[in-house]
Amino acid sequence: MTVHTVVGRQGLEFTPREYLRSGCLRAVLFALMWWTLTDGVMDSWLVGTPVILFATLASVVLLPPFSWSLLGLVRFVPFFLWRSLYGGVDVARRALQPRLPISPGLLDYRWRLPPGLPQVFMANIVSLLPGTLSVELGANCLQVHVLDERKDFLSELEKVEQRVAAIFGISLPLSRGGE
Amino acid sequence: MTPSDLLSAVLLIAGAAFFLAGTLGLLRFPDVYTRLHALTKADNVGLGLVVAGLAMQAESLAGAGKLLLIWLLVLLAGASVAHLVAAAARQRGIKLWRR
Amino acid sequence: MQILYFALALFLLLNLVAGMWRVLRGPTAADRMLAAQLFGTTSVAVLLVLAQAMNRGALRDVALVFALLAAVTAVAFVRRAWPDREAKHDTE
Amino acid sequence: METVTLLQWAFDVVLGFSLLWIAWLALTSLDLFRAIVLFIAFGLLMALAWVRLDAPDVALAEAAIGAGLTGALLLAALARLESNNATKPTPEKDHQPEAHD
Repeated sequence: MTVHTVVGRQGLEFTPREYLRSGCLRAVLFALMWWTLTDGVMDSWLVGTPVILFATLASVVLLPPFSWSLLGLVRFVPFFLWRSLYGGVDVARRALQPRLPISPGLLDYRWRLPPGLPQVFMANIVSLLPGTLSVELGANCLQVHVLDERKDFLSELEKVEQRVAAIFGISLPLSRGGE
Repeated sequence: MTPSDLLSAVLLIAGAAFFLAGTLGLLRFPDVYTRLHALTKADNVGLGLVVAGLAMQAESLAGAGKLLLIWLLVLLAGASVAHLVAAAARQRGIKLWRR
Repeated sequence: MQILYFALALFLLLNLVAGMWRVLRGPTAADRMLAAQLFGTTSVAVLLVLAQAMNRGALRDVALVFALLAAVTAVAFVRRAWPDREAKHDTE
Repeated sequence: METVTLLQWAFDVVLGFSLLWIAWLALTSLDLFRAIVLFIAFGLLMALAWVRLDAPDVALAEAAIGAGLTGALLLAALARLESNNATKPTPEKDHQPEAHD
């Protein structure tokens, strides 16, 4: 991954400039959302403008700006769509077969992502990907329930973690080597 | 029937098939965890395909955007709920089904 | 196209009714709640299809509310209404 | 056009009968938790019925209040009820008969 913008941002203070930048970005996002929700009716902006301003304010207070990368996000979308489609096909195939070919199990995946938003994001994504369901979000492990424990899930999870890290502009140790 | 109509019909029918698979999974799978798998994945893909099929027929860009927004919301809610239920089930000591 | 929409809505509704079996059988409280979750997602799909078929844009807003509220009930369930009563349910 | 009316009719019939069925199950259920889940399911189907009756505004209210808010409130009420039952040494059958009358 070559997309990390700034590494190790978490926990650092943000400058007012950065607050302003992410506030503007979020306002645009909320405006877009309002536009879709109201089917682009012109009159609705009388109510919409204050709502967007309030939503932006609330979101900046509740979720301080974090570093992310557009390239990582753009690359993530097709990956996610493809993998989740595959996940649906996989689970449908298992449900439709009379023999019910599943052998569930639990496994612990050691985090390389920093705590906070990246971990929560990954836990949610994992539940939508083929054969995996996040059970417990621990301090240093993610407990994952797998539908078929004979498959190699570690490399799959590592791939997902790489992609998630790319969205948040974080660089991970490339391979875990001998732990 | 125009080609785009045909494609959207195919998407809609494929989506319905995933819904059927999700329901079958919910009925047939042996424990809470495996049922969660079936429910979140199959239903979200099914709804995604239905949304894609309908978005092709949408009159305006905003209409298609709203469909996409609904799908994203269901996706987010589904994933979080799956995680919450799984974590709660684990805490309450519901055992894994093993073959 | 109209025929397809209504056929699809009917199919999804039947799907939903089939999910009732899980509500009735359980065995744990979580299983019943999962069925309610299935109802939520499926009726969102039914509403979106009906919105197109009946040409009522307002139904998409109803679908939006459905999507939100399914999550609300599920969270209320996990946080509040699921004490350790499984012993009772497992023996059903 | 003929098939469309037939399908609409079938949809409405299935919807109506499942509503009655779920309502009956919810009323006669001995397990309170099951009754609540059935109530939520009833609310969702009722909203669909309002939609078929061409009243999306009522459907919106039914979904938000009927299935969503009341469902969550009932779940919270059940939790309170059970924790009361657990702390007080009142007999178990206290809440069983209440369920069906």
